[in-house]
Amino acid sequence: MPEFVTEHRLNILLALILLGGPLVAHYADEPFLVTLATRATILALAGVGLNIALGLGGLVSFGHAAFFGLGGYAVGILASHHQNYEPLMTSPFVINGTNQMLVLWLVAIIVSGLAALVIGALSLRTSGVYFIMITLAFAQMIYYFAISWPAYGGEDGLSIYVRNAFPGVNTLRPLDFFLLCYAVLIVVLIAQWKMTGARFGIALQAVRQNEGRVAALGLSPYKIRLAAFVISGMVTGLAGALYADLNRFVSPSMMSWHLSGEIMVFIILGGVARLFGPVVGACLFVLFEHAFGSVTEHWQFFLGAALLAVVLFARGGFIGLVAGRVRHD
Amino acid sequence: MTEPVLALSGLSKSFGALKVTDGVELDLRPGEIHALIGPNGAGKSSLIKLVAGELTADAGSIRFDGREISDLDQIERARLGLTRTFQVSSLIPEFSARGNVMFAAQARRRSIFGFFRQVSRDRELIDEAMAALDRVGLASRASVRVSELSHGEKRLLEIAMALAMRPRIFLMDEPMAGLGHEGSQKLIGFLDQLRSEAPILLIEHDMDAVFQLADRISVLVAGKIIARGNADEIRNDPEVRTAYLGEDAA
Amino acid sequence: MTVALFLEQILNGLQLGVMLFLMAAGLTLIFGVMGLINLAHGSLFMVGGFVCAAVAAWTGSFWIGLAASLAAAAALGALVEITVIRRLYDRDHLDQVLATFALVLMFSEGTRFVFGSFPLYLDPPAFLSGPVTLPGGLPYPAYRLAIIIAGLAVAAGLGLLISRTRLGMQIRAGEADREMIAALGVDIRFLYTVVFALGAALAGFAGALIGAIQSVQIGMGEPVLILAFVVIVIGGIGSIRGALVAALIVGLVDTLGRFLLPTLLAGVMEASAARGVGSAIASMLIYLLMAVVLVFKPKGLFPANA
Amino acid sequence: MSLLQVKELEAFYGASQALFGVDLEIAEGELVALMGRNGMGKTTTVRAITRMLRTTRGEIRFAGQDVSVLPSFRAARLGIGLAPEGRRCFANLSVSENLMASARSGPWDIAKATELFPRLGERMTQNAATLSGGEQQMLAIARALLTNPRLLILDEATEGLAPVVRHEIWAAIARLKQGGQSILVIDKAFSELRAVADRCVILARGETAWTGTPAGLTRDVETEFLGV
Amino acid sequence: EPVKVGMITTLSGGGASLGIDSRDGFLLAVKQSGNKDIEVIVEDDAQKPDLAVQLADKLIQSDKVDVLTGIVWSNLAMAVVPSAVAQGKFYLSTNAAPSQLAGAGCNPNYFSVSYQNDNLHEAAGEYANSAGMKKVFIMAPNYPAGKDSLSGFKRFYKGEVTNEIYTQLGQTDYAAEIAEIRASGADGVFFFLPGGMGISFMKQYAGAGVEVPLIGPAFSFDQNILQAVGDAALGVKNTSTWSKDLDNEANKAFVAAYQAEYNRLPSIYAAQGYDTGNLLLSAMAAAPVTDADAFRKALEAADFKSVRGKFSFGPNHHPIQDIHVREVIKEGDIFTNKVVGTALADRADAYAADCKM
Ligand SMILES: Nc1ncnc2c1ncn2[C@@H]1O[C@H](COP(=O)(O)OP(=O)(O)OP(=O)(O)O)[C@@H](O)[C@H]1O
Ligand SMILES: Nc1ncnc2c1ncn2[C@@H]1O[C@H](COP(=O)(O)OP(=O)(O)OP(=O)(O)O)[C@@H](O)[C@H]1O
Ligand SMILES: [Mg+2]
Ligand SMILES: [Mg+2]
Repeated sequence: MPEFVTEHRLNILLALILLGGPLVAHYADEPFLVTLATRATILALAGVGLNIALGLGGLVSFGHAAFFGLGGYAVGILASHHQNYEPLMTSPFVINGTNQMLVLWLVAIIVSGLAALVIGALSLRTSGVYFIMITLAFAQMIYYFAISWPAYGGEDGLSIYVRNAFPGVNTLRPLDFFLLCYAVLIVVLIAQWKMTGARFGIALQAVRQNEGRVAALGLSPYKIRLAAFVISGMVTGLAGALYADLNRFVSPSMMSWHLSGEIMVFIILGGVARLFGPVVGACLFVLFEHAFGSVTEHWQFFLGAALLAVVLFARGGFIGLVAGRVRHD
Repeated sequence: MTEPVLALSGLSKSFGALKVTDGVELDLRPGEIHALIGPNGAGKSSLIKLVAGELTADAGSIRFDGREISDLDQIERARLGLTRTFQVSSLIPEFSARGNVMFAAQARRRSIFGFFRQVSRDRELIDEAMAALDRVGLASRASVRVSELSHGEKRLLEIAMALAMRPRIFLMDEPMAGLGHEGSQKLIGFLDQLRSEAPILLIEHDMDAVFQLADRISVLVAGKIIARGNADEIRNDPEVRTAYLGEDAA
Repeated sequence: MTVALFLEQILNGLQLGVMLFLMAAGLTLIFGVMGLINLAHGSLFMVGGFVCAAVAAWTGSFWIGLAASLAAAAALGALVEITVIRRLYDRDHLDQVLATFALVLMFSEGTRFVFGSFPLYLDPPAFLSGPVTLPGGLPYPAYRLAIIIAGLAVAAGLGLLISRTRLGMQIRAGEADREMIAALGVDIRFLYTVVFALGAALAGFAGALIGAIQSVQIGMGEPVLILAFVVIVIGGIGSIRGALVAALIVGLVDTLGRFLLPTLLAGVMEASAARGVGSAIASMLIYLLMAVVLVFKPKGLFPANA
Repeated sequence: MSLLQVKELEAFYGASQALFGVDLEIAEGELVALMGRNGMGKTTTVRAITRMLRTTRGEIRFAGQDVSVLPSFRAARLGIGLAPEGRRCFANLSVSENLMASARSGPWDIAKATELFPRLGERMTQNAATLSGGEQQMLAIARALLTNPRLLILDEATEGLAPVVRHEIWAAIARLKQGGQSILVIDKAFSELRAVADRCVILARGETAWTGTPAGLTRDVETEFLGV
Repeated sequence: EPVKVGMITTLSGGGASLGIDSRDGFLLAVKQSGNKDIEVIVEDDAQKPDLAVQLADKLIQSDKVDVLTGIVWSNLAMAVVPSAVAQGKFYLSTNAAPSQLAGAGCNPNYFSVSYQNDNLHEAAGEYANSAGMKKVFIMAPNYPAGKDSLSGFKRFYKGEVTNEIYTQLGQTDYAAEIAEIRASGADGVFFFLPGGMGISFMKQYAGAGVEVPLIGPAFSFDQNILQAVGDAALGVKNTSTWSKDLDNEANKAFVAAYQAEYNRLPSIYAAQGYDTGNLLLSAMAAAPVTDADAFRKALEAADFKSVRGKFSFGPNHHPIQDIHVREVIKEGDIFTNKVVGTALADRADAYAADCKM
């Protein structure tokens, strides 16, 4: 299995590069590059979430920005209540806001997981293009709701004035916050890697390839998919929570269909169903946006051209280009 | 006579005006191969789909082990041990041959929610899969990707997966289709042994195979069973000869 | 609220429906019949609007502009098909989504590069610019009637093309199995180029027609794209009749939702809140409609293979 | 004069070679049986002739023209009609649409085809996806006939058909041959093949291993190449 | 002491024309000054809040700018401004001025050189009074700026509001709303529909043949948009802080110079960008940017020649200025605006009292 070894090594190398870059930037006194890397890391995490549904399960969700946004709003709302010293609710019992990331993350995961459970339970009755569209529909509903719901800023969004706290870490320092996000990403990646080879991952991949066969073997494709969709939504929601803290701001644009599209772009750029696909994709995307944005106002044209080239000529994305075809066993 | 494992009675199904299944009575007893033959479009595949739960009947009962299962869905029926092979091979293309059978073994355990233990190190599943592959003679091809297997090998793999499910009955839709002479002969030999493990409801147009294997044959025409008997009775039934076998059939 | 107003709103809803169908027509053809997800549909719509506006400004004739927009969109469609789309038929939806997403970026910036960042002027031709009086004394914009006629004509034409002509059968056969239809002697590559160009021309046509009563600007295709997808999916992919019915339903639901919800909600909550909430729900309504339809009919209202 | 001439044809699936040198000739009005065990390259040869598979080595001439440089639809328009392995009916079209989509004018029309397969006549408006296996096979053959080909290729002509229908098809094939139709047929039923074929060509491991008349198909040849 | 300015504005996508004008106006001021001590770094936010935040981080952390400016949209401003000023940077707004930043959320380092978002709507309300409208139909998209606009209008309007309608953001078809206008019996319509929404609405309104007069804020009657609306806008009244025909020396010079430089007429965004540039230059002349307190004082003094004529800052760093009523006219081939009156003189804003600084 030489190809597997190559991809495995490549992944480790990529993980090290993503860690090393910001460290170097930090000591070279380029804090912005650290911020940029943090952004890439968080977007990568969102992509990792989608990749579980899309890459392993073949569920092309065009509405993952909804979970990203819900995770973000969970943080934004709790943190703003904490900052304003207004309890979130007072009856039947008092819930105060908080600025503890661990609590916020947990809430974000639960909220986005529940949303994924409801959306998934309904959407998974359809398949193919209908699935793509119904997930988009749900995301659009949430998006329009967020825009016109005045309590938390509507389209203007919601600011978190001070980044939330994590025990033992000074989250205000760019490097510390980066390392925190990086650690979350790596933990999730390891969990995904384990999961892929474990019974759930095998079942999920089998469902993608031949649903009828799985049903004939007495397993419920629906349940397997739903579980994957929920896990996927939770990871993307967690990414949204981190993103809220990175920008110290949440807004409905986190839920727009553009963002759903971009998360998909990460995966395809990097390589569908590749463990590190979304990581590479998000990094490339962020770098591209950064590098061309200041060069020409027509940078989106070149972004489009680059994407097109990848789709047409580099099937399997960046990782596919470097490490060859996927092997399953 | 032993109790039948599977018993259909008064089973009916229509698509619009077309009655594909029309009051079918049929049973399957332990240890037997019951062949279902009939002209194209007679409703044989539909009958298997009704039994497996892919289609739902309009009327009639399906009893399995004495229990009515009409209300169960496809998945629940598969869990009871109704295992089906497909008319066109239906496998998991990116898995290896072994991966497919291991997955069948996993499915038998109804185990989905394992998130950490790596299947590739799961001795239990591996041993079971290798045993099944060995029985159909595919052990040497265990690590080949399914998409690289030949047609005949895929058919055998289908059966290995069914074995790993440890089924109570087999539902087989044209297992010989597309196999050459040698392949068919091998498969006939194998099915012959298999019946002692679980009875087989066999749909086949290959009359050599049917006459060699079947303990009983039911002839389905336009959704109705028109004749039932052993090979000789069917071979010589004039109605079956005109409707299905053709005059000059041997 | 008077009965007359209510009736007028129903008419408006149907009218919006036909307009939606017109926007979706090209997409139905490409997505429903060829099986290709073309996110660049909205961009072709935009190109149609821009070319019509530019040519109409230059020649002084809306009709020449309309013809030019058809031609330009068709030519662009053919070019895109030959260079890009052709490689995507055998790919999964994901690749199609991404490649055409890339095209959207390129078209938007390309159009901005050619036509600048400012919205362009495009008005209906003079004789259609005012209202006409409908039977019953209701004044109604003449141009909207023209759009309704154009939309229904396109619906009928497409329906016939797809279901009654050999060309339609060949296209659908190509969607099922390209290799096989070619092996039976049909030049499916060329056919697909033609069909894609036709779909693009329809998009451009809609862009020009609708651009005259909306704004011809960068990004004008985006809401169109999503609405068009909603319409097609609700109707059932591949069904022209489904698309038309769905468009009418969406048009009615959207118009009546916008119109009635704030009033209805005012019965249960305080007026200013009702206005905001009503409007918020109204904007979610068509997505809600789509979700409900798909939950109960997972393949749309008129599934193609039934 | 020979209608189809295949010489030293080689073919690849990606990097793996499937054909290593196939020779095959069909004269006008001749019925040739292409035989061989599973996986020996019969279908691959057909795919090369119909240009569904690109080949670079070897020669394929049809009606005097070099077919090996043509796209698939041009080869078909020269007069090659195919009923493929696995049927490949257009699932989203009705039976009649399946027949009409690729029909070309000539003696074969829908009426004649339903005469051959009355069952199809009863199912004209049904979606091809819901046909039974055998019905699909009939549709695939009828569809090929309706292109009015000079050479009809039947890959696994009777797979999945009931014995009666199988007899009918063999009878129909015999009638077609009588009417001067050139045919290349692949099937598992050797005895029937032998009865109708003018010549047999046997492939083994991607090469033409034996060519001759049915009478020349001795037991030895059969056991060696066909595993009977 | 060179001053580094980071300009985040929208240069690509649907809203690009606004950002381009803001940028061009600002850069024209810089160019005219000939001041070599100012460096402007322009970045495109593509109208995405998260990208704007990233750009702000870059400009602050990497380019180490002293002053930020340029954001067109309120939601982007809300994403960038609070954290930028919290890091001690100055922010000068060329356009967006949401109420949060004028009231409780005001900040010593934040200056709006444009207006407060509600101002033009308030002026429209006042104009409706003076034009004798008794029953007005009001309409805006359903998002915060839309709600602010209608409450701004109602703050000054004294007559009856027959209908208050919230449309959808990005809506393109207004047949339903137009039918309601026709049925409402109103004698005036106030609408706030920025960008393409306004173009669509006015064209459809003209086609429907409804005669009720329209009023709106300047955004829908901006120089660039008017050309696209065409005849449908003729005669419509709109409220603005600036107009190309405002009679003062600075404005005349600006309009001429802008036309010479860019070969098109300036818009309100260009004018505000130009004023922002000049404000900054005036402060630079008075104090070094490194001395934040002195520099802030210099900004507060607003010692520059505004193209709007009178211009000063209120206690919450928002302008005190006249708000005019304009009418859309046709000058040769070009649609443009003519000032026909002043709706509100020396108007500050409704939130200054909430600002504690
Ligand atoms: N969904 C459907 N709608 C309408 N007719 C259907 C549908 N499914 C099957 N049929 C028809 O029902 C009949 C029985 O089909 P079935 O597949 O059971 O036949 P079969 O006996 O398996 O034939 P074969 O031996 O050719 O495979 C056929 O005529 C088929 O066309
Ligand atoms: N798509 C493919 N990719 C790779 N190899 C293939 C493919 N199709 C066929 N082959 C290989 O090419 C060889 C010839 O196959 P082919 O289908 O031509 O055999 P055949 O003689 O038609 O067999 P059968 O009687 O089973 O239909 C086989 O070894 C097969 O495994
Ligand atoms: Mg069958
Ligand atoms: Mg074959």
